[in-house]
Amino acid sequence: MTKSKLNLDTNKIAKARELSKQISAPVQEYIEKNTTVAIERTTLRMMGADGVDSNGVPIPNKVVDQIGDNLCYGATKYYINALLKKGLSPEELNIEIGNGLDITKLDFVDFSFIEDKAQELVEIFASKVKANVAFREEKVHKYKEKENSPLLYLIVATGNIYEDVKQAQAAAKQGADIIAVIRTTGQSLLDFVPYGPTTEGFGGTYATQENFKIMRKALDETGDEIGKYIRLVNYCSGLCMPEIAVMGALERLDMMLNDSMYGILFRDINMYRTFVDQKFSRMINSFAGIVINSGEDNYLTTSDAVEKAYTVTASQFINERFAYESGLPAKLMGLGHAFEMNPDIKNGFLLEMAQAQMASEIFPEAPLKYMPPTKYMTGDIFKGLAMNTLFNFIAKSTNQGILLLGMLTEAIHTPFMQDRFLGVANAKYVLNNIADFSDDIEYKKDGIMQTRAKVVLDETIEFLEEINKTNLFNAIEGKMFAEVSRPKNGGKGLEGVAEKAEDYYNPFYTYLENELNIVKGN
Amino acid sequence: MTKSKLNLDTNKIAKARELSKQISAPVQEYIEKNTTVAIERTTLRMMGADGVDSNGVPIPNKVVDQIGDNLCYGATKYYINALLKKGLSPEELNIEIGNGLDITKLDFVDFSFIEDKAQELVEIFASKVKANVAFREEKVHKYKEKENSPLLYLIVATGNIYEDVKQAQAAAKQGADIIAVIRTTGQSLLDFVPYGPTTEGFGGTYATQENFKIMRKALDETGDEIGKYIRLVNYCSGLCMPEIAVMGALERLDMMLNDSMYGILFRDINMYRTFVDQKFSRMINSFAGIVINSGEDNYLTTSDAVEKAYTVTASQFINERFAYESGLPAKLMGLGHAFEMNPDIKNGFLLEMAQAQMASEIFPEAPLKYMPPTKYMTGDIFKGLAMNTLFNFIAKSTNQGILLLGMLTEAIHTPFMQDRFLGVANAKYVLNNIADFSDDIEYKKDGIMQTRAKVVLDETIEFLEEINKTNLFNAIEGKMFAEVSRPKNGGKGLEGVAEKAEDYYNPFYTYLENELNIVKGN
Amino acid sequence: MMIRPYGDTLNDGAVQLSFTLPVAHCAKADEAAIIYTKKLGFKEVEVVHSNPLSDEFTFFVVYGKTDISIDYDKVVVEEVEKSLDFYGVNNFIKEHIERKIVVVGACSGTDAHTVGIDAIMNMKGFDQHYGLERYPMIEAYNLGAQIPNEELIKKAVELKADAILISQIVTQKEVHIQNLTEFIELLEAEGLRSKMVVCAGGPRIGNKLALELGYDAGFGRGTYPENVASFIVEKMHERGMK
Amino acid sequence: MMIRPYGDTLNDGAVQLSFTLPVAHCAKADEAAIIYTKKLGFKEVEVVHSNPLSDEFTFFVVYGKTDISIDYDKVVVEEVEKSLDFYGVNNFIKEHIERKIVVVGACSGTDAHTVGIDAIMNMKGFDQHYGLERYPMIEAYNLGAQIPNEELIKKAVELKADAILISQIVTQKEVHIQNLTEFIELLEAEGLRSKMVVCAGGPRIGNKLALELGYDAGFGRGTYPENVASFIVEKMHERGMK
Ligand code: B12
Ligand code: B12
Ligand SMILES: Cc1ncc(COP(=O)(O)O)c(C=O)c1O
Ligand SMILES: Cc1ncc(COP(=O)(O)O)c(C=O)c1O
Repeated sequence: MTKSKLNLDTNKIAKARELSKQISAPVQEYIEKNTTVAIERTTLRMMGADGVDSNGVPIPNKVVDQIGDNLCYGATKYYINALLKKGLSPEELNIEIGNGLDITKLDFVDFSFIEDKAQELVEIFASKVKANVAFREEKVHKYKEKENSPLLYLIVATGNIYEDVKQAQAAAKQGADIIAVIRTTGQSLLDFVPYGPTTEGFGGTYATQENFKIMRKALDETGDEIGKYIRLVNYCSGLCMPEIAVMGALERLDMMLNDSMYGILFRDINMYRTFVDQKFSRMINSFAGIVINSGEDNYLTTSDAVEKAYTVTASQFINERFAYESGLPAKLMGLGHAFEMNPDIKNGFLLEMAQAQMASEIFPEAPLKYMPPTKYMTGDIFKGLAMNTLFNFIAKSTNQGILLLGMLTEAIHTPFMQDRFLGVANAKYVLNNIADFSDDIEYKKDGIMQTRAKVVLDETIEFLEEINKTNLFNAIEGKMFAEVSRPKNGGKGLEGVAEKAEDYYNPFYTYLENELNIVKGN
Repeated sequence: MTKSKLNLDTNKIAKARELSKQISAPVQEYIEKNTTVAIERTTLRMMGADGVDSNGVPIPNKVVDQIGDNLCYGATKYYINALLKKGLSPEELNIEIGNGLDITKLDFVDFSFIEDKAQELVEIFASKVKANVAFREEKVHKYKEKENSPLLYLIVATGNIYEDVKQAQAAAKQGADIIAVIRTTGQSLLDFVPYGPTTEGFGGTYATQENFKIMRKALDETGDEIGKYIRLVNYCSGLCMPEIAVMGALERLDMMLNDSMYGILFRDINMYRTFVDQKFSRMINSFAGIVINSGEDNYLTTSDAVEKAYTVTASQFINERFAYESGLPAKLMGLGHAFEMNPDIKNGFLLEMAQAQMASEIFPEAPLKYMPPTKYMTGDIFKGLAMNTLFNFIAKSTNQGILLLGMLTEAIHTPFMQDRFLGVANAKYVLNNIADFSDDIEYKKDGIMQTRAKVVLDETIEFLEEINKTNLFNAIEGKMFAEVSRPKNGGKGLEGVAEKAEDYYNPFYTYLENELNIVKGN
Repeated sequence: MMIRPYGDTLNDGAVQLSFTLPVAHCAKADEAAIIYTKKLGFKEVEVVHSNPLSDEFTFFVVYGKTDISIDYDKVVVEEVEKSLDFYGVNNFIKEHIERKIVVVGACSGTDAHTVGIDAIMNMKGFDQHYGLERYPMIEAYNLGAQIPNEELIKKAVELKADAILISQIVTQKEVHIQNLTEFIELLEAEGLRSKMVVCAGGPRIGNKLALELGYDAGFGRGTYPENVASFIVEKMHERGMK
Repeated sequence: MMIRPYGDTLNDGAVQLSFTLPVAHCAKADEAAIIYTKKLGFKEVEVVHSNPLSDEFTFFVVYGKTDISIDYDKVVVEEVEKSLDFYGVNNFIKEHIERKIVVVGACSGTDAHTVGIDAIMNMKGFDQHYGLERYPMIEAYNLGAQIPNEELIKKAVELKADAILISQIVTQKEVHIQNLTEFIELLEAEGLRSKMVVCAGGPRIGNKLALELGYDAGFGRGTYPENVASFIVEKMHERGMK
């Protein structure tokens, strides 16, 4: 980071952080007391539960269904008990379960055997993930100098994983550093993760472990060919946050869309469910060295970007806090924001620049994820290209970390191959042409940009204070975010939450808490 | 002008101005001693000589041909003598000349009659031009607030004046402030001005007085319709500099391409001829309140814009000096420069911005004419649009006066109507979106931009010193400009220069010298 | 009047195209792009730019001219008339229908884009044009997004809707056509089609398409609430719905 | 192999177009743009953007899909082979022609664009590729721009040229075709055609066009000096010019 351009009051920043901490406290308390079907399915996957039965129901879902009301004890002991009792490997056990075995019907072995086996499975899991982390670190280090700064992020979204591969490899060759496979419409509302390679989807491709594997392999190949480590992104939002996170950890994804409140606000998922799920998902991401991407840009697709800029900043603080509580270091926090102001605003560029610079000064270590114009994009692809050009300008000159490339056809269709190319070409031109612009200028004292940042920060603090006063649950219900009200007991997935029993058992959760030095009840 | 961003040494700027003055001195000396066929034809036109004979030869050319070697006495007295002797109006006399009358064959009336008549004709001419100036001032004042800043300048170039009108009116409605009718290929090499409305040309439309009139009328109409004064531009470069200038003065053009050395360097017109002609053309432009546009951009179409940036700045100083010598005030000096660096240069944007800002700080009152990228434009219209976007960005943030809009199809064809529209739309978006950016930033002390400007200014001074040492004529011959050598007695049009006789008579020239307070032999 | 594209001269037929071909970038690929564009009916074709997108794909920017023209006088546009404004609509209802009308709207199927239907229905409206909720003579129910067709029909019946508004934004792989068709079929199956004015809308929805699919009208980009409101009330009046 | 454009699925035939129609901006104009694009052979046509350019002209951005395809295997490209480099050319001349060859170049007619011909001929060359003047086995004369055809031929005869290079940059209203044709006719009239290798070049000049006009080859955008040099020397050798 270069020295401050905005001259923000550091006490105010500290104040906002303190407020976020207070805001998250009651939520953390709730989280610690509860588990969910998703968390248990995740734990099952960590042990090796996988595959589907003849009706296509995933094994982890079957097991959780079998466990039913006993979920409060955690799924681990049931699965391990079955492994021991049956003397099977996880792969073998999965087949049995698929064929109808109800593992809750088995007698329990002595708990110490379960603990020993758990120990062994935790280690197997941990070593796989650690190997992935090590592999990534080596490649990133090796190919470092070819990376763009910010990293260029492109999406593919054909619905067909094999078409996605073609598009992704082409995108990588064109200069992308990061490929995100957009998920099909509505997957976040599924309370299971589909299985195997998939070739149909609307507006995106199913997130499945097999699809992850296929794309990972393809990008590794292309990466080695062009001498670059190509990062792979998917989404662990929705009803399967931790489950998809663990699939990503196992298949060496590098980034995950993962916001602490996105599902609540934008997918109408129950807030309790989301809060509990998001923590475990972030613990997994943290352990796997996966950069999370938060979804502040979504606020601006429905709210005005000038008026409601403070909701973005406030959400960044809240996301940061929840991330810390999950043991996630700042360097893995791809906090989001977006260039979404009406292009007709006089001095809109200055307001956008102030906002982007503010994020960069408040979260200096976070690889900020900067989203391109979408809402004000129209069928006028030429205007759109100009907007993308200024967006790239701001991204570079405010030191963003992750640059989602704007598509000139944003208002028309999911990207064509050529659209993506034009996006990369534009970014590369701008990034290189203005490389050191940021270092070469200063912002005028109390000018438009400094004033704007100050105002937004003040509004943010005011907003956080209000939230803190009513508490976060009430604030969400009270329509304080994104202009929607989400009733506490409304939305999808509340039935999947279970209060933990006294002797709830989840050695994976505990292992991660220890590894990540998460202090409970703070 | 806001305060200096570049922190340029004002002594150096003064030094460069002093050098330019020294450089121009011997040239002025030459200019004062000579007249040209173009100057005499211009004077004839001021008196009313116009029209063509049955072979299409313009009357002013016929008269000058008749005068032949006696040109050193000036054409005025011959034409006025004929008016008096024949008792005809100019219109009637033109017809006679067209029909074969040789006015040099007439006996001379008493010179005092000629002087009286000259007095009368000068006043008729002056009052027409003054009426034009007053008209323009009133309209500009009335419609001021709708103008863009910088003024948006668009070209039309169909070759057919009637098509040009359509395109120009559309362009004005789209938001252009200025319309330039590009001249047909090669007109600068004609030693006469074609007559009447024209419908054929390559890469542009003939500059004729009738075409001026047609376009002026059309733009006035559209202007009144949309509540804006639309400025009209044409070219008085080439072998007819002053002649076209006077046509522009009479038809109320508002700007003229008019460089002191362009014809020499880029059209291989003889240097003596050009220097003599340019002075009178600029006197006329000055009197008519016409903003001149100099052609520094042309250097960069053949030389590298980074390496030879100083030639642009040097030429600006020289053009300024020659303009002052012609009585032209700074506010009419549309000194030129261009955004022509290779788009692949790292930090190219900073170098361009430094150059543009430098021009703006050195010539604070001049309405600088900023030319868009042309040389590095390719068939990749999307890349081209991005380059134009950054170009517009610099134009606004360095306070340029006249913005020639970039065309995304620059490398392909002369503009389509839609290309022009896209150019305006892009400029309007950028100008509004970054409106006060310039005021909101400062340049880092001794940063890339400040250093670059300093270096270019130093190189400029060095270059001017060299020119001054060898003198301008030798410098041009010696290939010091634009990487071409132009021999002193080479190029077109030298035969049209005549040394003035002791009793050379040109009351129009004298009138303008007085009106413009031009001090001779300084 | 026969018309064709205009570059800088009337009827020059100049058009800009860009596309990708599934071939490697080379001189042969450029030639293929020229031949291809000629096959589309262009002449004086110029590949002004081409570059590889990968080893198997090349992108082209092409300019060409064409003699193909159409008769503008024969173009028929089934444009929805934009007759009444906010006040006009309310007065029209008072005068001709003599009761409040009920309008139910949703973004249906798996489509989660609420902004469009909100622009039409919400109180605050869109671009300084009030939404239907603000119309005193309209009872407007905005069901939001991702509403299955069955549910939408159920709700409409429950609320005694006079008109149903359906928004469809995602059109990839023609998903909107499927969904809009299914809706109309369901409605007809239940014998409700003739009892309600049914409109579709979205940035890729045209009136023509909507009519083809069996809707009363379709509304594309840039629609204002009063556009659809006028249509509904006039249609109701025309049909004698009271 | 049959090919057609690719958007995001093989053979989807997706193409972007933009053009202006000489009609006022209105719904009918949009419809006309759709009909027009369909007449060009597109389906699923969408006018994604339109706006007025004046009271009489409207600009459209259109996306469409087409079934039209071409057979890539049948595409023949008369590409000039780019065989030799700077050293190769000089050695080839030494070995096969055994004397220095003379090349005269100009940007002819009223065309004043020197940069292209300079890039090919001048010492310093272009993009780190030496120009012909630097070739030890080539005597290169660059006559500059705006050279009338007669003068060019006269000079070529005077200098005993083995090859003539003509650059044409301005192509508006096909002025380059006129000029290039006139040159070849003059050359033939003087009985010189067969005695010289004659090449044309410029950003809008293709090999195909040049061959049609009676030239030995044409060179487009991105040509390097060695490309034309190799062509000349191989052609001379082929013709047995010594
Ligand atoms: C905002 C937005 C989102 C937001 C939506 C938030 C919300 N609450 O609505 C979020 C981020 C959630 C989102 C998600 C997705 N989106 Co989205 N999104 C957009 C975006 C940027 C703007 C849409 C918008 O708000 N427009 C403004 C409104 C006012 O315009 P409008 O909808 O056209 O409505 C007007 C008219 O059409 C008309 N109208 C509309 N409906 C109706 C109905 C009636 C009856 C009438 C009379 C009129 C009418 O009146 C309105 C006012 O004039 C567009 C791109 C763009 N710039 O258009 C992409 C876009 C629509 N999204 C797209 C996609 C693919 C998705 C996803 C599927 C991506 C993914 N895989 O995750 C998801 C999933 C959503 C789902 N399940 O449907 C694609 C659709 C491609 C296509 N043609 O199929 C687009 C075009 C982006 C792209 N290029 O890929 N998106
Ligand atoms: C620089 C330039 C000028 C300069 C020229 C300076 C000079 N000394 O050459 C100036 C400012 C003087 C100028 C003037 C005009 N120009 Co001009 N100019 C350009 C510009 C910006 C770049 C051309 C260039 O230098 N390219 C770089 C060189 C290296 O590329 P190249 O010429 O293509 O050459 C390469 C190949 O084509 C090939 N090649 C070329 N010739 C030959 C010959 C042989 C034998 C071989 C083997 C190869 C070969 O090899 C070269 C290296 O790879 C273009 C726009 C653009 N970006 O292309 C417009 C452009 C060419 N100009 C144009 C016009 C219309 C004009 C004017 C007529 C405008 C006017 N009315 O005033 C005038 C008049 C000129 C005249 N009488 O011809 C139009 C032409 C439109 C058309 N297709 O007809 C263009 C496209 C701009 C536009 N969109 O309007 N121009
Ligand atoms: C954090 C986050 N998660 C998920 C998504 C989209 O995924 P889905 O449609 O599956 O909810 C987004 C999209 O913008 C997002 O920002
Ligand atoms: C000063 C000046 N005059 C004239 C021209 C062009 O006109 P012509 O081709 O008639 O010389 C230019 C073009 O760039 C110019 O800069």
